[in-house]
Amino acid sequence: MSKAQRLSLHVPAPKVRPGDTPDFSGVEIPKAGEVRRPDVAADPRDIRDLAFSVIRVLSRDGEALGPWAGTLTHDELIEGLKHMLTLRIFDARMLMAQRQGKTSFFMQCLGEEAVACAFQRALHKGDMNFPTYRQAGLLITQEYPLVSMMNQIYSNEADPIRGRQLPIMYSAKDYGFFSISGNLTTQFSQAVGWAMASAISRDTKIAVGWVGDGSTSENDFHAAMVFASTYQAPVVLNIVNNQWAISTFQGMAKGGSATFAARGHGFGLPSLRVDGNDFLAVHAVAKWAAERARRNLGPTLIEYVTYRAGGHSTSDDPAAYRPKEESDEWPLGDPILRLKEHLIKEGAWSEQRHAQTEAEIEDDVMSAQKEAEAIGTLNSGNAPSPRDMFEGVYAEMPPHLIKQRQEAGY
Amino acid sequence: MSKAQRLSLHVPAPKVRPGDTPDFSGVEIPKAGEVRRPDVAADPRDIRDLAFSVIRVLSRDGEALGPWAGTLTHDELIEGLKHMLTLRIFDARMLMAQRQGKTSFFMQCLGEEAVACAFQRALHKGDMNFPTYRQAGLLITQEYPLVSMMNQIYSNEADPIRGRQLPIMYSAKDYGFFSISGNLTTQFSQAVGWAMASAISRDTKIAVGWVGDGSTSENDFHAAMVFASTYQAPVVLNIVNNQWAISTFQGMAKGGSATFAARGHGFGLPSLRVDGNDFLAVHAVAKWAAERARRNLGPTLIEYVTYRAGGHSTSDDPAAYRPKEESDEWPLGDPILRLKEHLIKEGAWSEQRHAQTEAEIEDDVMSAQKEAEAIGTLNSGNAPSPRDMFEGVYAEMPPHLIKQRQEAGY
Amino acid sequence: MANMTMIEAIQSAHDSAMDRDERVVVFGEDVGFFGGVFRCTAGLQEKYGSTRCFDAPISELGIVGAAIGMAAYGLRPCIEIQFADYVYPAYDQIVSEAARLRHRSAGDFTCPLVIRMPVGGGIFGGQTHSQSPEAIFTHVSGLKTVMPSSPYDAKGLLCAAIEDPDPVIFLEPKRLYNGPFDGHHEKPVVPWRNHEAGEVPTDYYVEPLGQARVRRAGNDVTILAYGTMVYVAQAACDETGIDAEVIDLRSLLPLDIDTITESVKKTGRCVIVHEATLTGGYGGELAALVQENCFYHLEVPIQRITGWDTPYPHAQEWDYFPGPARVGRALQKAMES
Amino acid sequence: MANMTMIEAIQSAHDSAMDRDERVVVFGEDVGFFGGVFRCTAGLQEKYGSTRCFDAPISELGIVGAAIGMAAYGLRPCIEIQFADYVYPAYDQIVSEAARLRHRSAGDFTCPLVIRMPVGGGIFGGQTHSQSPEAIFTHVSGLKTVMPSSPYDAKGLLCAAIEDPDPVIFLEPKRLYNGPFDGHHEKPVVPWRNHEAGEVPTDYYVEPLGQARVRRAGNDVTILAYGTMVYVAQAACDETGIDAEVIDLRSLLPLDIDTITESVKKTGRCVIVHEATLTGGYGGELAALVQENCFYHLEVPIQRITGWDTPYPHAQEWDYFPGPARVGRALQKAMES
Ligand SMILES: Cc1ncc(C[n+]2csc(CCOP(=O)(O)OP(=O)(O)O)c2C)c(N)n1
Ligand SMILES: Cc1ncc(C[n+]2csc(CCOP(=O)(O)OP(=O)(O)O)c2C)c(N)n1
Ligand SMILES: [Mg+2]
Ligand SMILES: [Mg+2]
Repeated sequence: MSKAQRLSLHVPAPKVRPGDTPDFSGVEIPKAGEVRRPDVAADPRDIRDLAFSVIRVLSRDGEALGPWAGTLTHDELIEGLKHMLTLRIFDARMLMAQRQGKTSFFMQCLGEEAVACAFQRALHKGDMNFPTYRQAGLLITQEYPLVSMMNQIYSNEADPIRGRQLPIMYSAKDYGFFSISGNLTTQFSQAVGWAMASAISRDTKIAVGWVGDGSTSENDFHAAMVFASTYQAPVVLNIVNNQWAISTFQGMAKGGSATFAARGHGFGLPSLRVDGNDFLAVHAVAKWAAERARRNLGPTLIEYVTYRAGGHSTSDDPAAYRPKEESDEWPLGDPILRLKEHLIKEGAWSEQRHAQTEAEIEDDVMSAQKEAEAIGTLNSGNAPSPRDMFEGVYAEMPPHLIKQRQEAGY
Repeated sequence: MSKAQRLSLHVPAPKVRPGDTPDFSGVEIPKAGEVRRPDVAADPRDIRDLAFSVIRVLSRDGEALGPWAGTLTHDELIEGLKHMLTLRIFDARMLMAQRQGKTSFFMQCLGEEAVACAFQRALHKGDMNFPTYRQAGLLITQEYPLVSMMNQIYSNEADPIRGRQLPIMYSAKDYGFFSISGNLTTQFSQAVGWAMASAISRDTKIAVGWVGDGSTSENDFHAAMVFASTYQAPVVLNIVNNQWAISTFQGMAKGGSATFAARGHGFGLPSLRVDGNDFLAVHAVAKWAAERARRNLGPTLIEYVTYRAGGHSTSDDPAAYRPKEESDEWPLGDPILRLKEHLIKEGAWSEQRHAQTEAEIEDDVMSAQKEAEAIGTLNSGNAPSPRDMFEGVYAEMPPHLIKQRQEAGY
Repeated sequence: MANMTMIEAIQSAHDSAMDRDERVVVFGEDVGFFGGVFRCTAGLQEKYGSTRCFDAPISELGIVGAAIGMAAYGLRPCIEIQFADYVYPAYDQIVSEAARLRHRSAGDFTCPLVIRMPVGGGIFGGQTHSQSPEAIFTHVSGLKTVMPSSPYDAKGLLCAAIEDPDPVIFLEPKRLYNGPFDGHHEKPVVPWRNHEAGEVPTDYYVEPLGQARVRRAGNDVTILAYGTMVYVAQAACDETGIDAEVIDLRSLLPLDIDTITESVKKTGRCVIVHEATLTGGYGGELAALVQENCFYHLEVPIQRITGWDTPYPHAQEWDYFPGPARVGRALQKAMES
Repeated sequence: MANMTMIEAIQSAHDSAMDRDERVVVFGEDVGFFGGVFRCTAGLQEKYGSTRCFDAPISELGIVGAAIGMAAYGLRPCIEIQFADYVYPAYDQIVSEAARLRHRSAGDFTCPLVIRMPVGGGIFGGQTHSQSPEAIFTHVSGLKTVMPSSPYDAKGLLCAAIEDPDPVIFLEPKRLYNGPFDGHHEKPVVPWRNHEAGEVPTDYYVEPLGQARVRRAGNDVTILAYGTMVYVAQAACDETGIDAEVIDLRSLLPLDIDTITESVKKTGRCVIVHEATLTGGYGGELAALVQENCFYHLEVPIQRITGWDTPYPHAQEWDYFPGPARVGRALQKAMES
């Protein structure tokens, strides 16, 4: 036996930390339009390359290029732009409201707006999303009332879920939006189950699972992949890789794999990787995967490459763990700016219309906020009754809970 | 929107069931010696093909062929043959003992002997296996006393683990054999943690995780892959694909993936697939992976293609779910026969020596059994004391447990 | 009516429920073609097809997670965990998801789901085939927890559980699968054939959840038991000659506190028996409730006779199992003071 | 001695333990560079290097599974679960593995492991940042379960837990991280600076596991509490003027039953307070034990004042939280009868 080598532990770390210069030189980005678009019925084994590239449509110059382009009209894109703007303005106002003490907590989608807003456009009425806390765009794209979202955030008397959940943990069945859980990733295997149920029932609806880069390490990520793969469930499994999981960089979850999309290969799933800040590319890929599911061709795994430009939540200050300027250096740019520039380039939009639209949306959001605040904010008094806390634990309240409710005085 | 297609659920099923003719036509088996042997420092990305083939050394004619051949001498192979024979004879006798009511339960390794017996030869003193219930070969290869194994199986007074565990759930730290859990897969992430600890301590020892094909669906399989990949732990992760998980065929766990080895690709792990009934191939692959770990090059995933020739346990009758003849038709043959034929072909062994060796081992096993039975069998009386059940719950018995022990009368 | 073992009764409950309601789907490890390692789902795949009764990968988490998604869709999954000892990997989905879905979505989504699993020892299953983890479910708001002790109740309660609009944990005392067992392991096994509770209607029927069953009327002391312990308790009465009232709880949550209170107020004495480990077991909750509700009627301390606070051993199974002798001693002690 | 918050005391315990014992390693989600979302591991990575204090992937199961492997190897992992609400994915490894390793291998392998996690509400964390799941650990043989209520105890008990040869569940009442809290959320926050238990030795010391601390001596009624509820109980005494003895259990398992018994025998009355849901909570176990040990001394029923049997709500936080008014009413009721 030769002299044994001493081992050492490899602990991944990001290249830069606060004080350092942002460095995205390792992020390989192909040119827009370069990645091929296989047939939706393609054999997963023949499209492994798509997990290692980045599907992009919008070029640096705002042109829509390549085989994934052309899934949306100008009008649709303008609508999408408005939705993203609405989400961003909504987020900014609610962040402020939290700072003003009108609620306890908030989480924004800053920088990631394209992912949910573009994806939702590929879905049909009746399909079901199983979202995380960073997919408010799914609701906004369907024009779910902003005031209902705010009522939930304020936990006021009109909160659709009766003050029971943390802010932004919406539930909206009629909008294909499953009740958000605070526990990471649990919804991923449920999405697969829902899709299986649709298939068992010989229905036509599909399901969509959502998860963050960090959350791919959780048990349910694996369970979802196993079940999706085994039963070939009509589900789209989305990984939003926004580079961070609170203070932890994506390399900690990704480990030795080149990409998150590659996780799908061990399960024989078609696995795509897409520019998450490119509204057109996200939509094109979503449409491809949704069609696969609808045609009973099975599940698809998609990684959206994006960047969490804000803090993880209002409890977080990213300056403690990453360079302040990192967000500005993010090589895939800002999804709203990119779509705006594209539409202007196409002659379908202008700086002026943009400014005007922004102002209109500001007004809409503000008036929704006024409406919600007129009902109440957290601690302002007009909260759901304590009685509500006892309701709905079961369909019918069992005797021990009635007793407790009475003891509580309600 | 075009007329929507009705979905349907895909439920995998084996090609044949009891009464049908066994059909292994789908099992692709390359010729012995055909698969390349990359350098142990190879980039995992460059050896993905190895997860989709089967590394084989022993040809149909008993020749050792190709780049993976030659890791063991004739003497070592003869020793290995003896170990496999010992395991098989041990299993047969203990199976009988269970039928005779001398214990409650038994699980055999029939048909899979090469996997653990050959693998163990690649390990060093101090390395740690985290086995399942079907790796008794790891102990037998180290000549762990058969009588100790039997004492455990009989739960008698000399049982090293004091009657606390089901038969065959051995624990033998000095033999690098971690305490077997009845809960599937839990040991897989522990193996990674043990390996990480070795690396943290700048030690030279490596760990080995073991899991069955069915168990790859469990949470801990994923956790182990994530942690091994992220921290590049010095661990070998073994999947013993014996085609069955109780009554469930391997396709249920494998889903849309071509192989179990391919699971490693999503984590950037070098992933090998090997003929599990080929003693030489198993050893060669084990050596390759162990060296990788020892040289701090990180983890390896290995799938052993084998066949569970017996029932899952003494509680199982495979005739209820698979053709009786399936085992005989298994295209990779019997590991003992194959090694025996190879050695004979090489002029290092003979039918006569084989018969004589078999007889000797029968004697050894029998006398061990007599010795163990002289101490006691389950329910024969000489069992560990009920007092033992209260010991070792904690290092020091807390007051409430002392009280209970006294109440129990001990 | 037919003579059934508890296994057959459970199979029959599945069959009746699947027959009347297309939304009922059944899956789990080895549950499909093979019909389950205990055969509780035998024949269902053949009868209802492989998309209504099927095998699952070995992932308890995935099984429960998928079932929650199916329940949210509108199906009525009734799933099997092969042994209760293997439910822990799925605990997160049960506690954080199934139990809370209705509440946290204010009824927007619901989770009509049954999770069946064999519990308890007495079969030389060692520490990983013998556990009784009811207490980790009864602590969770939003779950119901049920444990039948006879073929008749097993079918009626299982049908009720499948009908229930909320998640139900359905615990099956595996030692009772083939016959009542009173702890006298040295005696030959008694089959259900000879027991009146082995008479089971072949048609669909429900036993409402939340109601205890007085298994033996008595005046001296109240025994609260469930599962296998019901028979152990009855044996202890017979052997000590103490006229105890044996209450089979059947439903641990919701709990039939009225039946319990009434009995303890009558007897003034209470012995609680379960197979699970003592500390933090459901017996603690029962003792707390009994003293809260019957304090001024209690003559002697409430006793708990349970499994010891150790893993369930293999060789020492009968030293661990709370048998009729131990229960009998507790009854005597209750009567002495 | 230094003035410390509970966060600083926990950080200091890590620091002292890592300093004296090379085998101590610390990891968990956001625990390394950032020092934990509550900052309990701040500075450790810088001081001890990234192989002794590091971030982990978001897999509670993997964190515990890996830690068990490390403990079996011979290290002394002390790991963080970011919130107790997220421990469920790891429950299998804790129950089936950590808790049983010594027993099932007859000491061949052991598991000296500390699993830290913040528990409890009062911070508007909603149902997934407020839970108190102690009862799912106290039911498991082989685990010890500890909950400090002050910086001084936090450091001493954490050092003892790290030294302990067996797995310890270390529950940190997050509402106490920055100051004692008596449930009067309308009043300004009191910092630890002004509290004597905020005086913490900077050197290594241990508080032995298994010993309660009498926080307030009294004669009328015994209050059993732990974590945040210790301060709520004290406030209730002050506000009602009832001379209760407040026992801070500190260690739930092993439990200091002698201190409890002695007190209840003296007062004849007992009120149990915890934040976890009522049914199946640790209060049930305590009530059962108190009546077993003090039956003939009890004047009135033991009461349990706890969180309601519902998920922990967001808007109704203060209706849910068992505050001093509720505890006070229970004390009055105890004295009235
Ligand atoms: C089971 C579980 N573990 C830990 C947490 C705490 N936590 C909340 S968000 C988060 C990071 C998630 O990162 P990622 O999945 O990348 O999503 P992102 O926030 O970036 O959208 C963590 C660790 C949790 N909510 N649930
Ligand atoms: C967590 C858990 N779930 C279920 C079981 C029951 N069980 C025991 S062995 C087994 C099949 C395992 O199959 P595989 O992993 O292929 O291993 P093999 O028996 O073929 O060696 C099952 C389902 C268990 N022991 N633990
Ligand atoms: Mg992220
Ligand atoms: Mg197998």
